[in-house]
Amino acid sequence: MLALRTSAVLAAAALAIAAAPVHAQDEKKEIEKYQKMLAEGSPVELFELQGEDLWKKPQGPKHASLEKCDLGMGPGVLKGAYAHLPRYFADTGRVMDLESRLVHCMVTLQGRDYKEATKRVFGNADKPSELEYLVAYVVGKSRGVRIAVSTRNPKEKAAYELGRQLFHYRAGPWDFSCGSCHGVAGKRIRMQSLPVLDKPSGARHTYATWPAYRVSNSQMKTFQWRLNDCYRQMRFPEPTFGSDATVALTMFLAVTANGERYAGPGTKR
Amino acid sequence: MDEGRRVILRSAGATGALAVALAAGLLKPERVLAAAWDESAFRQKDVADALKSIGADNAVASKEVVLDVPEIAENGAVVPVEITSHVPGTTSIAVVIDKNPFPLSSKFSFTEGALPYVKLNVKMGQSSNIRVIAEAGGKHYVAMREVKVTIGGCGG
Amino acid sequence: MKSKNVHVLLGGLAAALLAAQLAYADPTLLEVRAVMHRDFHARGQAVMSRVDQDDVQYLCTVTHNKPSAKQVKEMEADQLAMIRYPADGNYMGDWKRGAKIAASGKGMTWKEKPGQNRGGGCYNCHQLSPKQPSYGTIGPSLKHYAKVRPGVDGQKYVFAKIYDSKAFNLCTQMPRFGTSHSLTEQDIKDVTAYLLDPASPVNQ
Amino acid sequence: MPGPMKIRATLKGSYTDIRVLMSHPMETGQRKVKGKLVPAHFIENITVKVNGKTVVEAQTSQSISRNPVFAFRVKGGNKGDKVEIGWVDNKGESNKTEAAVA
Repeated sequence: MLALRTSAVLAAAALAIAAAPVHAQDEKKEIEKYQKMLAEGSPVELFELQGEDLWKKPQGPKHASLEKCDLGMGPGVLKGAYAHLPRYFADTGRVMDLESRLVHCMVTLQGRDYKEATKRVFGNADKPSELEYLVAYVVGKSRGVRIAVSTRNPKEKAAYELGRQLFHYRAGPWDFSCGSCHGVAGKRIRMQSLPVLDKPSGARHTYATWPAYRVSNSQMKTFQWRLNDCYRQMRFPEPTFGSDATVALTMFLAVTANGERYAGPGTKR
Repeated sequence: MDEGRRVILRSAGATGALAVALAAGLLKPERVLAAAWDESAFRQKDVADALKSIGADNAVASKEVVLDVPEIAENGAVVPVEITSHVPGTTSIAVVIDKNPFPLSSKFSFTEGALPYVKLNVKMGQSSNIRVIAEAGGKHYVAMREVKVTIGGCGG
Repeated sequence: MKSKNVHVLLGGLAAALLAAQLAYADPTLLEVRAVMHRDFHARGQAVMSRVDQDDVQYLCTVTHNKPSAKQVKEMEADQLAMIRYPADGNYMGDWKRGAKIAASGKGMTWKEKPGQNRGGGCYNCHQLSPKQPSYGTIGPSLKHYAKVRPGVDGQKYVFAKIYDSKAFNLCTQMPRFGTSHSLTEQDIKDVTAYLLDPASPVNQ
Repeated sequence: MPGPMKIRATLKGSYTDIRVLMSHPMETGQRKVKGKLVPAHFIENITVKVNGKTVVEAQTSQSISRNPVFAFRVKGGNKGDKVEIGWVDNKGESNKTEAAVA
């Protein structure tokens, strides 16, 4: 044991050697270590628990819970449901993502008005939105299941194609598309590494760890929010919640991530 | 932390939450055994004073206190810290973050078979040294690492 | 912001003309825009016309940012003509103000009012001051840029590049801060100074 | 009414790994919302008990992250041991929960 009696300041100097400066390659390794330790010690499960309560809580004029909501694998089936979304639903004749499907169940099963159910789709740390809790619970039920999003149905195929076009569509005052940041391998914005999302190598891990709990603001963030905030930073007008365009872009990213074991809800910076 | 682990119930005048909670009958008596909140130590603004307030001003640098923390944190709101003390007879571990407004972050005391180990998430206002101090047999042993806090994301 | 803007409604005569003019035009791009007009909505200063591509955006999208040499030559000249140089011929402003603009990723989103929090977001994509570890790698490093672009010619080039980057590299991911009215002339002079002034941290 | 708490206690060979998740804002007292300072509101004391005996006592402060997560370890341990964890914050609010070692 280093028997060195030093005052606090000297101790700091003596120990400073231990904290060697970090070089570029170490930087990437240290940030990955930060991300790993973050995910290991995450409070995201608290959102899953509260999401389960909401899933089972009778609400709306019909005083019904969401336990019979069909997410594509049969009424109330949760295990692996998210790993197969977005998908075509015959009852609505539309390709739907998880969030638009949950709202559909609020309207049909609970008898709630669409406007009321979507009044506050994005919450905050003090008061998360209903969808943020529900999404945390539902996606958690697909953890470990391989992402398998189909494009067999013509509308699913069309959504995928539209999504790919949207991904590369450059517009707005800054001429950006999704590809501007997520199109070239090995790039980063500030310290933020940027996965290439139109190729499986980049899309798989990223898509498999969204939706996610954001430690920087202690908020559970949904995929609709993720697209919404990206378009804001691309200086575009706002995408309408649950619209075909957002579902198409989600479809493109999900299909690109097919085969990856879903690992959400994730925990991110 | 005095030797005999005798618990001093804060004097009636103290405004500590524990006293208030007790008075309000919120807490069952055995909760009283928990050491009250060491307000004077937690309110020190200077790192040397914070160390002195927990008796760790002349702590000895020791490799037997293992502090695992990433050297870079993408955000200061959550910095994961994992601490293990291999110093025999460790009874408590304290966490000090030099450049935080109040450097003393937390103190953990271990009894009845608990291992001197803790993993927690701390907030850091800026890049800073983190020190963890293990106490064993009335002596203090310290390990320190520097954590660089960056602003993640696109700053937009 | 629009240079030769493509004010075209789906199916309009102009669309047909445009489609004919760009023989390889990809009709689905007009479909994509129609979908965006349906599925997006204006919010604050982020108005719907922002989804209408101008000719540069259209060409770079349809050719996946690899237009033919002929198109590049023609359109870069158009963009160069968009640049308004300072009347007093002085390209350099206050590098301290330029540093703030370079570090700020704000501005032009629906969260800000027009002209408020004008940021260039330079650190998002570039390394600038060697002392700032949080920098991006989408664009080249601009460390010690005064050595790379010395003299008044260097100043003019940097001013122009910030004003309209597409004049020098048609499909670059770098925004056209002047042409899009994201930064004022003074802002651009200040960022130019931050890049080239010997006293600036970029050149330490 | 404080949010949920969750304990996950599992046997790991020579020790029991105890992980606890707590809902709490852990306000530092320095955060401003619309220009007004949000008052300090953070957990001060945490007590961890196994089969009724206190094994860990913690004193924490506003520098612990929001929705705190802690991991502790106890020598040995058996399936079914009762783990109880409780906290008290600077407003006198408290919460506790328990779980059996899996």
